[in-house]
Amino acid sequence: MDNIVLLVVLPLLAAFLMPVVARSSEVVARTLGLSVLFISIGIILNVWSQSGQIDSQAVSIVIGGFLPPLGINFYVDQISLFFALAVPVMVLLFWPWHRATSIREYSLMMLLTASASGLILSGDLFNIYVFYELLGIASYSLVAIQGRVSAVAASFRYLLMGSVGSVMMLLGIAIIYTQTGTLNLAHLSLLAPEKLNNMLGLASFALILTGMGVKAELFPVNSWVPEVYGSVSSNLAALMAGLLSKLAVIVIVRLLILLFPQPEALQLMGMLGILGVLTGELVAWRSRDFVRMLSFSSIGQLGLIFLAFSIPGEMGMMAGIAIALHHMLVKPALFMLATGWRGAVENLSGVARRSPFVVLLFIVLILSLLGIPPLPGFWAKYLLMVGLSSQDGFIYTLGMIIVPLAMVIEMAYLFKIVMIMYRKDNDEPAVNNSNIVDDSNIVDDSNIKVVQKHSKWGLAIAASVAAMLIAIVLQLQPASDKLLSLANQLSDRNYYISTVFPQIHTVRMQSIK
Amino acid sequence: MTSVTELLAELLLMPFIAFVVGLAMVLMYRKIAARLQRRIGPPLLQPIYDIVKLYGKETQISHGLIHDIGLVMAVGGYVAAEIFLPVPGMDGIADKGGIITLSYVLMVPSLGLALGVGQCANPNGSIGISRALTAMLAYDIPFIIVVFGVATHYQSTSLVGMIEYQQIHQWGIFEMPLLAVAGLFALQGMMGKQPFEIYVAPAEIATGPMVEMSGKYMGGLFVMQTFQLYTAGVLYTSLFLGGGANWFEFLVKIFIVVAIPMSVALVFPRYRTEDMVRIMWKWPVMVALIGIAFVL
Amino acid sequence: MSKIGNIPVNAQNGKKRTNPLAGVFDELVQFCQSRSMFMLHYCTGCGAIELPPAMTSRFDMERLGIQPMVTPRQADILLITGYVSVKTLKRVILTYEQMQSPKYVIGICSCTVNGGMYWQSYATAKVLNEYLPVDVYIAGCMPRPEAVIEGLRRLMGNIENGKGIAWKDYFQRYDHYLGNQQHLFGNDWQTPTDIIGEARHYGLETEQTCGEHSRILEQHQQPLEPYKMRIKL
Amino acid sequence: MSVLDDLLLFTALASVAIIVLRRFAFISKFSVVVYVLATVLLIKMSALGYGGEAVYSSFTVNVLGQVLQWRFDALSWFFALITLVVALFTALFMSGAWGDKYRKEHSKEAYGLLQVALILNVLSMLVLLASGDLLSLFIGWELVSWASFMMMALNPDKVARKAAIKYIVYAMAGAMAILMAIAMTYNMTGSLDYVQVMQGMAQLNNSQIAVLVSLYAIGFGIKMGVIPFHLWQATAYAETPGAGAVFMGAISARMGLYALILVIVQIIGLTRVAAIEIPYTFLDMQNALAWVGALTTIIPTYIALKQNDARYLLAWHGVGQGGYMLLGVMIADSIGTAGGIMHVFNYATYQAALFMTVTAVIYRTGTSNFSKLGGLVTQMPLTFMVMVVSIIGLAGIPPMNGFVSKWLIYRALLLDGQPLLFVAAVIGTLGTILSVYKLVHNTFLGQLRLEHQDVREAPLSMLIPMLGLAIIIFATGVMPGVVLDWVAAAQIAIGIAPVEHNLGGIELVQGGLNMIWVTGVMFYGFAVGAIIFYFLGGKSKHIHQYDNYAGGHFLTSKVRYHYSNHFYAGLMHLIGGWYRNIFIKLEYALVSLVSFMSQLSENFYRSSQPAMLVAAIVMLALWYIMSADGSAPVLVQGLQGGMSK
Repeated sequence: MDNIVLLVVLPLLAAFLMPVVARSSEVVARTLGLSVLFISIGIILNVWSQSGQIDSQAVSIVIGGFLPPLGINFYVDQISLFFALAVPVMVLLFWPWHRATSIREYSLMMLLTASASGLILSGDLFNIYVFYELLGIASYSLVAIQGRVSAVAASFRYLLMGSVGSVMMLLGIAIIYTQTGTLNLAHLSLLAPEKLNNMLGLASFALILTGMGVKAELFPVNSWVPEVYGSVSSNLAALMAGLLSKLAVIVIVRLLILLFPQPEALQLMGMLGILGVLTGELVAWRSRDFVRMLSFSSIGQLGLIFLAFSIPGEMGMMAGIAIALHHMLVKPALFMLATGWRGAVENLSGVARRSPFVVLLFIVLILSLLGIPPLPGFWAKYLLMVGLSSQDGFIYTLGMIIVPLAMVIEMAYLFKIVMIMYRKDNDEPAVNNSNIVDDSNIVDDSNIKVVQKHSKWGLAIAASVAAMLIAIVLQLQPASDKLLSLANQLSDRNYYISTVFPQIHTVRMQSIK
Repeated sequence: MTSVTELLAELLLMPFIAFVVGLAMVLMYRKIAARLQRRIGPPLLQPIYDIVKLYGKETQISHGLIHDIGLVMAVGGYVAAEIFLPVPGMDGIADKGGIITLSYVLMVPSLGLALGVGQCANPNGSIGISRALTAMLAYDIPFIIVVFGVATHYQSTSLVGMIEYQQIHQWGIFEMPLLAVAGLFALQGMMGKQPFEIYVAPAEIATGPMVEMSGKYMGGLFVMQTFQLYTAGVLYTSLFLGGGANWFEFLVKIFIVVAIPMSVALVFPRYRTEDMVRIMWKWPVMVALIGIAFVL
Repeated sequence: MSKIGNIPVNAQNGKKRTNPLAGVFDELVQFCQSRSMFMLHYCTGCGAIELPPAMTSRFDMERLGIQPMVTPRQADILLITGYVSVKTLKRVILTYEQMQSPKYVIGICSCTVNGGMYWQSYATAKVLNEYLPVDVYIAGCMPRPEAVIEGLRRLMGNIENGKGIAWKDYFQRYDHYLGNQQHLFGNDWQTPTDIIGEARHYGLETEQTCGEHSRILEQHQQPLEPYKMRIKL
Repeated sequence: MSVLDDLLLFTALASVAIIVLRRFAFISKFSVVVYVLATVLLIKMSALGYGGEAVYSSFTVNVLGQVLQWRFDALSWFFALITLVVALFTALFMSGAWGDKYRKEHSKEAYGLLQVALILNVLSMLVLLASGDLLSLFIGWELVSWASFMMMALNPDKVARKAAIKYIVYAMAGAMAILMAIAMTYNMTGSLDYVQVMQGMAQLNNSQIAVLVSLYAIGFGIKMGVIPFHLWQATAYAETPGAGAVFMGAISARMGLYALILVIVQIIGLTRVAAIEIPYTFLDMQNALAWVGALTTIIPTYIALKQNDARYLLAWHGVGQGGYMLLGVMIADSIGTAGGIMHVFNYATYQAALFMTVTAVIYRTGTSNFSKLGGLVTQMPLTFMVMVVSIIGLAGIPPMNGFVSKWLIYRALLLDGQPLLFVAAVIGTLGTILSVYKLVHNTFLGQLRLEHQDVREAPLSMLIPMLGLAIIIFATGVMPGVVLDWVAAAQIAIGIAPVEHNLGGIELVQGGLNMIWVTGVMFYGFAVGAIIFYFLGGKSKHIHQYDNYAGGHFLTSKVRYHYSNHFYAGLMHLIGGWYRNIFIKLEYALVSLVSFMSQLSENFYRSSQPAMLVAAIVMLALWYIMSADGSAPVLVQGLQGGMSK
């Protein structure tokens, strides 16, 4: 169980060792990263298989022998374990194999892995901040390292925004610390109802929300998204849109549950979520560039996730997790398909005849993304709608109206693409690429090559995602049970506290008796 | 349930009576026209002469099977409609239909004629039909409002029931004067007489639907006209004038009913199609709606 | 009002009739035909001006069962009211051919009898019954309404007596009329009507129906077989 | 395994088989066999049509605390019967010559996809009809929408593509309205099972019911194409490839009516709906829905009148006829509902037949444009006959079946004392008569064009289903009791008193209808007419179309002596100005609004100082939060307080 720590340590080590090792042997350095990833996966699978109970019971791992709240701990429950597994798996899936990648990129990927794992596992606010910063550094650099002018520009924008974000987050953490004098999440959670249940607490939440929100593509701090996704390789975009944004969301939600009991916090998040859905989908509707469209759609979907998590109670939690997991599956797959379809959507004319299977795959994926029953995306959206309608507040009513509208808009633009793909009359690229790509000053389209072939690897990923979606449909009942238990565990504050401080739990129980 | 003989009598007699009465009405129309124009007018049997002559033609053209069938439908549809119209002593079958059914049965001859004229492949005919259908659209709206009001008032859609009610109580025209006025207006359009006969417009579209009709085809149309006048008279009489307790009363009523629009017709010029629609949708509809407001 | 002798018509009054009604009530039908005449007045010239008074309240033709009709299909009488130019004659012939038998032609005014004051015109057909079987001529320049009505009464009498059979002549001696028409209009003359076909259909064909002129016609004739309603899968 | 299981499983397996085998030549015969067998399976449940107990599927799914279940009651059975019969006729229609030509013109794959789309449509409709709770209803609903979309998208033309996209956007909007409503229903009643929801509805107050009814009505109404959501339907159905249009036009949009009857009539109950007053009007909600129905009969019908393409004309009528059904159902008494439900059957038969005739005309002439047709009656007499029978049905003239259902609706409106609705319905019928005459005249009557002189009758494989439908139209017109049996059973299923009927029609004290008598008298009349015509007059001669009155003009093929352009010119002089495309403008305004909002959002994402913007927003938010408490320096105090600890 304690091996879990290695999930963070090993990649971190690898990240720093790789450039050094590469000086003597490039081959070793290159394999180092991969082997670390495999080891990580092995560790988690091992943990999973060893203790069948981890499946249902959370564990707090104390690091360095100091017990919380003084020491730092890793908190491992179902959802964090799942994400801890998802990190190496997805990094592996989207590993930049296919190019003569520099060792620096590998190194940065390892840094990304380490910080991502740390972020999801940390049971300590300060560690969260540290890993968050690390994650930021890794991702800025990864974006910048893509070599394109546009990527550098996008990276700068990302950096700017990320930095402001981390400052705000730090400010938020500082407020919390001044109020409570601790940074351990469980401890904070104990103190929160009396210490943070005020305006100041709300302010700190707002700060942390906007800070973390940069990664989570939260509404006002997400304008880096289209530029970054549009200029980096699809692999990296898939990784960032699929995994990193969800990590940030889960962390925010965890903090929200544990630290901020006030309903205003939920409403704030919900409102930003609604704005995210609305603006994301609206802009995607206008986009004429495939990847940009996907990026904005991603913003919209993240908005949905925030909105879902802002619904108090189990239903909202279930909806949030469901949408997040679903998006985590579908969006990377879509980005994989985008490798072959970069550039203006008009250029996709007649694609369906050249590669019917890929287009079919695309349709299945977007149908699920839109929430067409019986595909899994529908159940997520159904939970969201039921959750929204079960609440009374203005935000939720607004959400009830905005979410369906956004879905309609999303459907309109996604199926516009499908129709273009099935167009018969015009197999030639309709217009020169440079005329169609949005005339944004940031996207430097001269460097975007219209790759007309998908990588087999990307297709395999997309196909397996589609297969998974269908498998979930066939296994709806177990899947929904699993979702329920995940949601229960994530939303239960007392469970978190009692896992980290078993003694308090018993004390409480006794006092109740 | 009516006995078989009664049934047969109705089936055979009612169209025949309608035809004979209709012939007299045609004659009346022509006589009224002549008198108003200070002429003597046709001899007494002129309508019969015309029809016999038309059926007696040695040659006649057909533009195809539908041309023929259209005429069969036009005459046959009216024959059927006459059977659904109650007359004194013969209302067994009429009870099976009712006013809604009758209104729609009355569309069958129009449809048949329209099909027949269509096959004539003459644009004048097609224009005529397009105008006639437009005219139908124009006068049917006030007419149907009137029908609604009357049916609501009598709580029945059966013409037989309506007549019984009126004979027990009071004539509809006294209970629903506004509806009666509107109905008379619609009747004018329904008869296709003067202010509303743009669809035949002889000098402009060469009598429209009749342009290619010769011999027995034209004869069929003449027969149809007799039925048309008769139907209009009986329908209005049944709705507003209490039908007829006996044949004399009945005939007097229907002749008076038909004579009014005829007299009006001959002092008017002709409305254009859109003007006809406009006037039909304005005045009679308004009057009828006010009438309905009283009934409800 | 001058008396006009009979116009030579060579029709044989075959008893064979297509109409079962006429077969049974021959007299009745003839009587009705005489009492109900729908006229198509082809207003070619000045004579037309005499028709309105004849129809309206002063003389009231409707007393005699005569009323105007609009299309040749409906009409029984073709009134040619005045001189007939070559161009007009083509239309007159087409109109006549489109009328349904029994049909009658009345030439009103001197112009239809012999060209009248247009005798010297190069563009006028002089004698109408060279081209159409005329039943009655009403001479005069112009004949008054009384004369017109008198002419119509003469026609009524003819019909009632079974003598109004000039229309058969057109079918029975079509070649003769066609020859005159071709002489005037040229050999490419053709109407969209199929007189020979009609003559055959109604059993009015004689050896004079077809001849050298109809052979000329056949050489350039557009096919006139009607479209058969057919079920050809 | 119940029969319903068999039916659904069979259809699902058949779908798979057709998907796999779609490129083979025998697929057309195969699909016919499939629909025959499916119909047989359905007929095994025919007890439902005569008041039998609902048939439940043994297959259920537990998900998210819901039990999804499937069942057939009399209403579903009635709709399923129509669906399968129409599908069978469609499959027959496309199995022969039409299919061969389609294969040749497009590809084997395209034809195979058409078959696939058909079976998927049928399957999804059966799933929808079989739904046993609101969630399975929604699943079925979406499946139907997407199956329809697939069918529409098979036409590669630009217009069709646009129409398909428009359709799916509308459909998605409708689906989302339904999803909202279902979510709210769940939260209000605590269940999605029909029976429990029905019980739960009793506890709700009027405003809750009002919200639910409007959402459901919008959702289902979009599918039916009721005003103001009618813009998508006609183009989409008209542009669907031939045989597909037959099926879609006949039944697809009626799924909306099924769901509407199920949810609003059966579950919510019209008495509840009628209890809701709409403020500032004299209407209650039921009346408002009836008015929507009435307007839907009028407006699309008169749009149809202006169409210059047979397919579009029919498709617009399809929208309009939907209005009658809604109107009938919303009258809420037994006669009106019977009329509304029965009209679904009648409509499906004649609409399918009409689309078949138009497809047959396109098959032979290559066009359905009125300006390029005319006079085809001599060439395609049987097709013409079918069209005449069907348009008599569509116009609602006896003795065809369309008359009976319309009669019921009129009768109910009369009994209910609804003069304006009655007039509206009649205006719709009159407009229908006008435009069906335009249809039959401009296609089959008038002058035959030179290029169509060698056109032949539609091939037998297309004629058989057409004639079959024509026979059904006539037979159910003469003996409406056959259908009324099923309708009455469906009425019992939705909790409405069944209509009193016999084989010939309706028994009513205040004037009933007996179609056997009506038809008998009509045919007697025709016989008299025929005797008069054939035995009293002489022989007639059939003449060429150029031998025609033209004021002395000599007609030849060079002169087009035909009237089809601007057909109702006189009427259009008056009402032409009323076609102001208000709904199109409304739709455009909506799109413009979205576009404008989208531009605003894009500007936000493009703003070149994102960080500053972020900072500004956060500061504003903080300021708001601070000042909301009433004491600005709360942050300072808080910080001091924190330090002091």
